[in-house]
Amino acid sequence: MNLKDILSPLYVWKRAFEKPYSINTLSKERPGAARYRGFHKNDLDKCIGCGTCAEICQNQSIEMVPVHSAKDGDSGLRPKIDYGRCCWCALCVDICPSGSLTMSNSYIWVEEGLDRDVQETYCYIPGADQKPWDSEELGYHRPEGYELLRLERVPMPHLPAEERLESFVEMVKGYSRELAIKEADRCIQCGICTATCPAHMNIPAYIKAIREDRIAEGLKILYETNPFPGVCGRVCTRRCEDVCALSHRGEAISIRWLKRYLTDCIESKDYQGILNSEVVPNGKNIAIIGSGPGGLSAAYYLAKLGYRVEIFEKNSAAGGMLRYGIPEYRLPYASLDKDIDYILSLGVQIHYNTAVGKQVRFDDIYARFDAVFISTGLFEPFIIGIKGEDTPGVISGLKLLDDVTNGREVRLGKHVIVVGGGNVAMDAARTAKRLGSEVTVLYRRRLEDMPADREEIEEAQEEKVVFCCQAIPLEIESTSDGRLAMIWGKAEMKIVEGAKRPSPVLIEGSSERLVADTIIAAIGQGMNFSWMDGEAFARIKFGKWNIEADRWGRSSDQKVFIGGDMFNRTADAISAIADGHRSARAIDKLFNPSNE
Amino acid sequence: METLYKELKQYFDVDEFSVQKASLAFLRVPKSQLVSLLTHMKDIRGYTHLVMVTCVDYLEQDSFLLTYLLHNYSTHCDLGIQVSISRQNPVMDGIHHLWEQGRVYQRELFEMFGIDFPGSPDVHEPMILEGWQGPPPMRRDFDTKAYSEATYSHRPRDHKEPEEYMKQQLYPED
Amino acid sequence: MSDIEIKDNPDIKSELQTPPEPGYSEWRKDENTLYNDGLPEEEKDWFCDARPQKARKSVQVIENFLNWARSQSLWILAFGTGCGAIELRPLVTSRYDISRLGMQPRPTPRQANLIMIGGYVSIKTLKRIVRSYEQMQGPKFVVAVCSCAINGGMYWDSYNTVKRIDEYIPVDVYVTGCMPRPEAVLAGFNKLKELIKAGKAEGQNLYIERFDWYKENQKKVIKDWNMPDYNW
Amino acid sequence: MNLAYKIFWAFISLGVVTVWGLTLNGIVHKIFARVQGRLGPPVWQPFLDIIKNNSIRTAISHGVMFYLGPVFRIAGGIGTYMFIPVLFGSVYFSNFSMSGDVLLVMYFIFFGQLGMALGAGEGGHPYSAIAVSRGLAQMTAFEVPFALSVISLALQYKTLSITEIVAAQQGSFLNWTLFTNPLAVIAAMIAMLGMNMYNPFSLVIAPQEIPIGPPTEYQASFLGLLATNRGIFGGAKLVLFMNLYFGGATNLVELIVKTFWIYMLSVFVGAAYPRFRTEDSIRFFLKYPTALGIISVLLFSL
Repeated sequence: MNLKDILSPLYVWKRAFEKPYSINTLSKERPGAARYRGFHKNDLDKCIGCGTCAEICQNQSIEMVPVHSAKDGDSGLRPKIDYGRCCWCALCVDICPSGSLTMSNSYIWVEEGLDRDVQETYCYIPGADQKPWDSEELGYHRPEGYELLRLERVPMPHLPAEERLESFVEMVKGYSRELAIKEADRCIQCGICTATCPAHMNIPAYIKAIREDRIAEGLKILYETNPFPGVCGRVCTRRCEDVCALSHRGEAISIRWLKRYLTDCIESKDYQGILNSEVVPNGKNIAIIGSGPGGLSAAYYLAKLGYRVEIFEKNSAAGGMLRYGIPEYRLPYASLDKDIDYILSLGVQIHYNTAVGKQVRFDDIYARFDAVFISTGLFEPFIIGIKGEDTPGVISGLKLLDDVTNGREVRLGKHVIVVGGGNVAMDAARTAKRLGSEVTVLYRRRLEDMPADREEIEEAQEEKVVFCCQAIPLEIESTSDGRLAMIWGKAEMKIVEGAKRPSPVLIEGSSERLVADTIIAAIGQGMNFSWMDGEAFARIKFGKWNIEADRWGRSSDQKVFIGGDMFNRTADAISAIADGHRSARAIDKLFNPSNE
Repeated sequence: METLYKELKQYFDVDEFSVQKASLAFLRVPKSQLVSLLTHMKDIRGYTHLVMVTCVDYLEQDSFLLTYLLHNYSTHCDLGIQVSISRQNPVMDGIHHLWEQGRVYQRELFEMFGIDFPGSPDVHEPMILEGWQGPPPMRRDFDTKAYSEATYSHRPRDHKEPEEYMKQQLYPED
Repeated sequence: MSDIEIKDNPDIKSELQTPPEPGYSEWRKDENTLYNDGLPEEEKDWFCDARPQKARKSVQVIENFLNWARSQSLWILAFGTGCGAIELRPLVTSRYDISRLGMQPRPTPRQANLIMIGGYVSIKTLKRIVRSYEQMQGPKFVVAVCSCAINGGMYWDSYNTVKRIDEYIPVDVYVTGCMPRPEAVLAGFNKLKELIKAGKAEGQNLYIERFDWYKENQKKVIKDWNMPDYNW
Repeated sequence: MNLAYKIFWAFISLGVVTVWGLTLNGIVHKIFARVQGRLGPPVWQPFLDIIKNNSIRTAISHGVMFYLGPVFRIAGGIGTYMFIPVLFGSVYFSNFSMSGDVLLVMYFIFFGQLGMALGAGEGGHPYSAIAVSRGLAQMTAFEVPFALSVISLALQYKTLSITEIVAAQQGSFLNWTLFTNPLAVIAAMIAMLGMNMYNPFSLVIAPQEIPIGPPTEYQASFLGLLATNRGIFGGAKLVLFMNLYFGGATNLVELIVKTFWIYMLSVFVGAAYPRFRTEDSIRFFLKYPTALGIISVLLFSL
């Protein structure tokens, strides 16, 4: 011990003359760092109420509570956060599929506790309940490049455009087991899609089944609500994917392809064993007019309930629009037959080539059966309504597709014009392309307004179909060399009061001319009422366009039910299937009011 | 480590030898030979430090796996000696005579897993869980969430699953 | 959808559904005596068995002045009860220097006015908290920080921590956070000072008023009750 | 001056020294805080604490001796102060100074500590007992150099009256004991470090180890009384040291300046050094300061 050791501690005194370390926090609050994880903020408009935040929360501090009513793609629920549970780990922010949940950099929240239930005061719905930090810019947001979700879809193997033009071979190859599990693994199991699906298929459940490789169970789940999984796995309009929670920041789950994967995995001979549908006949007879997806789906569920079902089909094969309206490269007949065969295997009788009104009278059917389900679909093409439309060489899209299906010879010529922008127009255009023609599509509005599937349009473009948009057909005239000339005018888009989308208005004086061998009109189709006569129909109320019915498909006559395209406005397969299922239950209710 | 295992093999029924890294290995020994092996390790092999005693509950195999982790200060090697004991009759010989701190581990194991160490001082005294009346909480068949919900008061939760809520709202009849 | 599912464990459930023991108010012999049933027979004489009485306030003007003095001189019981206690260290050290507010850590409950519950409270800690709280001389205040003290926080499904501390002692001010930053704790202390000045921080009398209820709750979770019912 | 008048002025001066002692406490806390890089509590914090402690609504007593402990303590403080002439030459601030009062004062310094020891022991808390035994051991140790220093002074000035000791130092500052008898002053100042219980001799109240020391069981107005005594007793000690070694004071300003700087010695050391253990501090007091005291006694007795 020397003097230095004794004196050196006194060195500390120099600090007394320096500035103190203390910070002046007592007068004003210090903001958190720019990326501080403070109290939550939620953009209520962006939020879709998928509940993923509540699901990932390790402390169960988030609960979903109703804020407004549910609509498609938005459950109306919003997260309510309990700050008696939260540990600010920000997993909820990181995983939020819509990116609406963020954090402010506020961190001070003090409540007195003696005279109230503090557990209630420390809960709030970010966004809905006003809080001082709602307007704060800074705070934790999910950093760029850091992603808990997998936003990219597992790519689906396709045939290249050149190859697929050569034949009607199915162009989508389907997922392998690895790819399907990988894709199913992206699903966050929120179930937002279930409400949007017309058939309300239990999508999260069967995706979970795929992920866990329980194929048979997945098929069972599919058949609960949809007897056409093979078909829907290929050509469904998949509105579920439009509302998929993942689609807000990335690509939606390929729900359609996953469904297809499930049915592809199982051979049709194994269906009976897996689905195990023991039918106990109950002695009631049901007639179904039309063997489209609506009719067959009703037949399936009725047959499962023990009804004896007879179907009257005017064509020589079942499937309706599925068979005659969808080209083979999208829906191979083998897969369609696989689904139909299973339905027919339940003992459903089908009378081919039996058109009601011609071969059989509706009144007889009405008298013979306990209930009738009508789903004849829309097979009457709309006309464009221009001069020269009745010229030979102008055909409808449906006719083209029908001819191709029936194997009739079709001569389209070198150049084909397709008028319209819907799925039928795309199918017609691409079918024509496969038959070796050059195809131009005329459409009244812009490309982005086309009602056809985006995917269809893109694939058509890949196949070198020419799109000519904002083109209003004016006249069709024959040319001297026996070809057809389409006169059309340029349109401009005008926003009209009250209309949902801008409407095309012809630019006066503009007139162009396009020569083709065949013109295909595919601007939609309507219903054919011609066969509906007789006593039974006299008792049924008709509306302006179709038979009046409630949402269960019950017409004004309690024995008659309708469904399919002639009933719903969406006119797609899955809606028809949903109608069939719904009406089947309504019919069952008629005989067993206590059920349900 | 390999040579150590080979040497030990001559005297004890050790098996399931696994090397995690150059200085860490695990081996399994029958219940009856554990104390003698530990004594051997401590007195002859230089593994003088008892790092910890832990337990894993293998509910499916109906057994507890005890791990005694030893450290050798001269070679800086760790050796985990594992012993599997029955879940139905969880009794083990104490090692408090070898290492004084073994007492604490044994008390903890008794409290958390219900493994008895006859003769270990204070082994039945409560240590962390004063006044605990339920089954040993670290056993896997003890459901901590259910216990917590029944014992303590939580704020009532009113959580709605989006799927069911949308069904209620949009298509209640279907 | 939930991955965490309540397992059906009939053993535990039947065990837990045993009828509740009679409430504290039913046990007591008369109005003014404590039951002190947890104490061994020979120790019963060591402790006072009179029930605590509500403290009287003085005249309003004087009381206001005294409340101001109390708010300017808060002595904290330096008892780290959970992870939130770590935030007390920066508060008393140079950077935040809580002594500016007239607050200082006090190592003995007898001299402290303020107990800070720093987060999760296990049963073993709860026993010490109750004991310390009762040894403090009134008016005494409780500040509970962290989520855990409000509704269980991270320990929401733990078997050995209480979920809400206000069932066991009256809490004047809560600060949420996991853990709250020192500024947030400071805000909590400032709020407490306001409450004291406004004469609202009467947790001590509330505790006496609802004594039976608090005791019942405490004894429900503290199974080995081996201390006097009120720690004078 | 009649007795009533004297008592009246004694109380006035008691009030002054209480306020000054507490203010000094506040200032010292502020200085400590600055050395530690903090801003520190306001200077009036000790007053607030006393008001707060006296406003506590409940108080626990452990018996008569427990109750009397703080009373003894403050009696010791007041007793010490009452026999010290505060201002030299002032009729108002001379308290009850008389011949031989230095012995009385030394007795009272001890008296307070003993009273505290009895009261704290009654509290029944083990920490009190530990702290009291440590405190008494340390006090016995620092009392040796202090007593030697006072004996040296008595030999030097041939008197046991503080007033006379102060009177002998008047004239020039070179007449202060500090310069006439430096060894005794050094021994006494080191003893004062122990008396004020700042570091390195703070083991009596070691806050984390034996919480707060003897008053660990004291609360409410008991604690308020003890805190008041810190003002009185602290002030009295400073005035005593000023009188004995630094020439006393003739007016209040001089008193304030001198006592402040005397106190600053404790602070200067206390802010810098860590704490001694009991045996270390006893060994320390019985070594260097005691040796210095003995030498100074020998010098003046020859």
